[in-house]
Amino acid sequence: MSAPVVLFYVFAVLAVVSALGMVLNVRNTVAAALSLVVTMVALSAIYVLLEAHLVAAIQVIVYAGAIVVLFLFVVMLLNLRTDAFAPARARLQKLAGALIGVALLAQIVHSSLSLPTPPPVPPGFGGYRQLGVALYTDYVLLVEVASLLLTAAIVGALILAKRKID
Amino acid sequence: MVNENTDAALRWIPLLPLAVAVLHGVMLGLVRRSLPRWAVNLLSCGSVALSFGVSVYAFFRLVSLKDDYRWLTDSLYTWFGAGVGDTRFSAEMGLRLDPLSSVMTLVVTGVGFLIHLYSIGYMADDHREDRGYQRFFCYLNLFTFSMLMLVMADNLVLLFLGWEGVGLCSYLLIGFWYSDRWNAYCGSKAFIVNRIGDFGFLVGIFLLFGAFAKAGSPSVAFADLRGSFELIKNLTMPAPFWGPSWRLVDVIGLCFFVGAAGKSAQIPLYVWLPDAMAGPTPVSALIHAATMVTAGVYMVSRLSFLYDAAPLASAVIAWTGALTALFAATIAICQTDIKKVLAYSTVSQLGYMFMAAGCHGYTASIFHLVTHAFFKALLFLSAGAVILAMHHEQDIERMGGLARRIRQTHLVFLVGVIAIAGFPPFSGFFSKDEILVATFASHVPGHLVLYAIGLATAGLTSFYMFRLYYKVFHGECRAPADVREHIHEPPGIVLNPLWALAFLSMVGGLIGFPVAYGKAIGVKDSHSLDNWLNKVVGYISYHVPHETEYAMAATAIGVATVGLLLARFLYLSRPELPARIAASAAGLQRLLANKYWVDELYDALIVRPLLLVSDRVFYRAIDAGVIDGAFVNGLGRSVRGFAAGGLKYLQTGLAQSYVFSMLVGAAVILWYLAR
Amino acid sequence: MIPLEHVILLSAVLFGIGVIGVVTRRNLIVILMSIELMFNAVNLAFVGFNRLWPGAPGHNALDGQVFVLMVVTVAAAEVAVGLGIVISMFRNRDSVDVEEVSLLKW
Amino acid sequence: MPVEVLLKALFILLVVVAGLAPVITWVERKQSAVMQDRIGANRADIAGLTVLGLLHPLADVIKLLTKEDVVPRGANRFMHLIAPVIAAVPAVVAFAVIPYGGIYTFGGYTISLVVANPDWGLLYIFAIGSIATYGTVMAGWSSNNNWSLLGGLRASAQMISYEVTMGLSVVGLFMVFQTLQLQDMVLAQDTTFRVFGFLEHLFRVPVPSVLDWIRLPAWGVFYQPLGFLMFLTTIMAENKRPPFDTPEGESEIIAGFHLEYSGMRFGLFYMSEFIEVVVIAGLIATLFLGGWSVPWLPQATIIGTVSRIFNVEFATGLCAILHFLTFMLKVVVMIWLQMAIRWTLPRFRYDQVMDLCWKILLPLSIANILVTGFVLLLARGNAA
Repeated sequence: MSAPVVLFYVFAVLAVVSALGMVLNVRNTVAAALSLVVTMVALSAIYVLLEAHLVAAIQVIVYAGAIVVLFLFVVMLLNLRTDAFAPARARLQKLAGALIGVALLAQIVHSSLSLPTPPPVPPGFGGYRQLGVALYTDYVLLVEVASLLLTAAIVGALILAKRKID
Repeated sequence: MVNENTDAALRWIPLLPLAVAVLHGVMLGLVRRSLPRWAVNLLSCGSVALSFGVSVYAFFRLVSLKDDYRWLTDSLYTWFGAGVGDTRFSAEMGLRLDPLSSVMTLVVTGVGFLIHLYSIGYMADDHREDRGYQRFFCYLNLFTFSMLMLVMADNLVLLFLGWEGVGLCSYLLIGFWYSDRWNAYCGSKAFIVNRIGDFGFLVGIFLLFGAFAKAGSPSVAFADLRGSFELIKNLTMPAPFWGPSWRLVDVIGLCFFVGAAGKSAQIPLYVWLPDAMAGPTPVSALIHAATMVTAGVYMVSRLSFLYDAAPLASAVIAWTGALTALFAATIAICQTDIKKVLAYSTVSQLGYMFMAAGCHGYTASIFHLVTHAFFKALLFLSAGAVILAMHHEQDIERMGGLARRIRQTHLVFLVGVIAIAGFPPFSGFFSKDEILVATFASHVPGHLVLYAIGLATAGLTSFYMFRLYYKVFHGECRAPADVREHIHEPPGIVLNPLWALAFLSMVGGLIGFPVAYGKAIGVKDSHSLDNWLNKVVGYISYHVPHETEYAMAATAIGVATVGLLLARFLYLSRPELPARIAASAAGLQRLLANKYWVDELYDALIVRPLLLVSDRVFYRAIDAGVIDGAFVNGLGRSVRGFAAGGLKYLQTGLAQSYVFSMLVGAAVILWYLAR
Repeated sequence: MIPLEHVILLSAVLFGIGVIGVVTRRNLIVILMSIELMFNAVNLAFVGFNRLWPGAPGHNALDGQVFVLMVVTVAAAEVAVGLGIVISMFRNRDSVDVEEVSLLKW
Repeated sequence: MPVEVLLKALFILLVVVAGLAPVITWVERKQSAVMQDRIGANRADIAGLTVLGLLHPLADVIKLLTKEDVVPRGANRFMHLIAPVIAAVPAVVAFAVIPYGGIYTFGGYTISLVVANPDWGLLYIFAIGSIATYGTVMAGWSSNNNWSLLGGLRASAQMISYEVTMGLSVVGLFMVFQTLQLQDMVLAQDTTFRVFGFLEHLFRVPVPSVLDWIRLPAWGVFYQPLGFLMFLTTIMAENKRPPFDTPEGESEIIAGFHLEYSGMRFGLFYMSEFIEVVVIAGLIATLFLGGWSVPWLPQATIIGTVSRIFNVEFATGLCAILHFLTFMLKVVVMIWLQMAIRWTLPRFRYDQVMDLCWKILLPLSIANILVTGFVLLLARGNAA
């Protein structure tokens, strides 16, 4: 069992545990957010192991660096020390959801068993050069759409969060 | 030869009036401001005058061409096409000018131009409608355009476009003063009756194209039809119900004739024409003389090659024409509305033309069409002048003795009367004479009877026209005093076109100066119209000895004279007699006065049952009951009940429940995919 | 070599956890976080499969990673708007409990 | 070769972190004193001799280490304890990708004087920087103190805002150097360019060869002056030092996020700031000032000339030392510049900070990218 595989399992366990920590932590929203960060970072490590370097970096920069910080910002802004909610009412729903989740999981496991072993990666795979070329040649339309989406999101967030539009 | 036979100038003949019409339409419909009158006059009359000029130019180009290649074409673009291969249907937007259509173009634009001029004066004091003046001229130009398309089309479909166009314009113009319900009704009547005819016309087109497509040369262009007519000449079709199979040519010819009967007011579809008098008088003139009603005649002669091969259809046409002529003439005797009289005379003259066409005397019918265009336009316009003078009084019982008051009008009207009554050397004489000769010499079953009917009609025509003339212009004036004071000669803009037309009605006959007389005075083949047309509609197929021809002319003149004298005796020297005659023969009088109750008959037989069925069955039962009740509202009701009953409880308002249902759906799909 | 089955399995597990969070938690912020988690799980699957078909030397097949970048973009936009909604909601009813906002019902 | 990496890392830690950072505290005191016409730190002494107050850092460390480490009541203990570490560690590890020397070959054995030279070096820096935010935020939140909370709020907002602009402001640089590897960037800057060359490249104006002698080192600052200014501004804002110290904001929120910290944990925050100063200096030197390269003297030239007299190994070693010294010199200059700014400008108000970022710097950086791309396209088109 080579080093990358070990690392993969370590980070996988870390990711799962911290994800659970986020979902099941009903007392402390900030802690939940922070454990989400741990998941993100673990995932980015796994991306590195999967030769997706740029994606790994972006993962950390955007998710850990921006998105979750935004979450924290909002939590602190609203000063939610603990989220004092009773757990959701619909117990049956929960049960059914859990069942369906398990079933789906089983299904996925069953259908994703025995994938072929991945071939060696070509040079520069996952690097910013190759990815950039792909983005700005084959997927340039996608990029344009994304830019449009971001603009719309900025405006929307402003409209939503501003007390009164002046 | 092709490059020599194409001329891009042709397109301007219909295009100019269309352009002006569109301009007017835009001004009226979109800009909602009407141009000043002088601009309207300039544009409308100018455009028609210009296209008249172009027609003259084209005419001379035709003359310059060689006899066997005497046509001009101007194909613009493919209007629409369908299908592929040897059943390809394609309707070109192409114009074709051959001798026949050039004659028609000249008549339409020339007479049309005069009528436009006249309208300036006639509509001058018309303030009934909002922007009515410009609207009127817009319709007039559109009318001219449609007629020109009709006569210049190089294929049947395009001809049908013009055909429908004139129908539409007649509707618009007859109902021009739509604020009066009666006018609107007359417009609709004209339109609907025309539609009935158009239906036959359409069927004819379909059959014809189908036949040619089956024969392997699918086309609707006249040149091709004529060229490859041999292919379908002897085709037959099974009888729809029973009996021997029919000759396709006859069927097609009859179908086309249905259309022609609709447009050109033949029995049984003539009923719209007298009511068309509801429109302004220039419109009546335009419809009767220049544009609309001649369409049928033109179409029949255009398809002469077809009718030459269709004896049955020709016979039907001839007989229908003859009966129409007589029938309408008898009605005309008892009419008291000046325009009605003229209208029925038009019907009967058209009957004449069809009679000639049915007897394969296409040249004769076209000849009569031309001359009739002249003097009928003249008559209508001068009648309009009379109406103007009488302050929109149309009842001849309230007129009389106008000869002294409006001399010029009286003179031109008299010219028209003489022309239509058929006294030499006025135009009507030659054309009517030629028609009679054609009928006499033709091989249509019972052509002698037809000849007799024609002769009688000639006499009747002369009679009722002079009756009209005497009742209007002679005897003591029966108009109410206040009107009598203000009887005045119409302005010059009204009179000048009348003089022009009068001149034409006098000398117009010379274009068809019969060969017989030509020999007499030593002019070789003097029948220029025949020489002009024979490549298109075939030579005059009848030959009668000149003596017979003289004799027939003499009889015709005699009959006309009889009519004249009778009218003079009854309405000038013994004006009290007619009333007594009417009293003695009350039934006949009422029969004629009420036009044989044909309208009432149609009303009872067709209109009322149709309305009844539509109302009771189609509207009340099917539409309102089944479609609306069962489907539309029923569906809505059931959906509403269902949704309000149970569906709404899915709307919990809790986002998470929605997410949950989404999840379930996604799970199912995923399971299905990964299964 | 990393067994890709386990990568996919990991992403499935994370996704499931995210789903559970979305369905069961009532704190709107945590729900948004769970949605982020689901995004990440999907990204992981993308990257894993892209690793499975990395293309040939010369022209790499990076569709999966490109898609991941797009997902990240969308996630950023979604968070911006979502948190805007959270703030305005908190401002209006002084709570971020999703079950507080269930007016839009029959 | 892990050993080599280990050695390099050790070198960095000893020389830069452990060595430079404490000195900087002294430098700051002294420089501020000079700027404010004071004497500055000069009391701490060992057996009576005060080495220009150079002993003060030592005294500080001892004091901080011996102070009690207080955790306020109601605080989230774990987070409160771990926050300073999270704040300090990224600053240190950021050095991993900053080259402090070139690539040298001592007979057969090639060594590149940078701890790690990943393909995505600069992205690494950004990633680390974004992690560093959490230290502040956690500290601010976990102390269970409203002032701290406000400090954390401000810190989070300010840092994510300025990260955007920071990233955008160096995109122009990538476009010019066509790489993200810092070592490669420095190599690309280890040369000179003709000042008037742009006339040829952009406007196809022939340049007289006399002017070709007028050359500048091919530094980023010359290619991207605007980028340089924006990067300096944003990264200083990232460091939360005055004039961008709104998270601490002595005057309105007493000490902001580290209000509740004491002892060595406060010291960690304190140190991390100074380490970051060094990191910033090194980064700016690497990106915009040609890193270790000696202006107008490319490596090849140096080695070539020296090896005329001595042998190549010696020349290479000399060159390496020269390069390192050049790098340190640039770093020191940059540190001095930061200090000067910190002690010159007054503090911004919070809203001013935000306006500066979103309304001025962000549009400017985007415009910078556009212009750069346009110019590059033009130059390439003219070259082709």
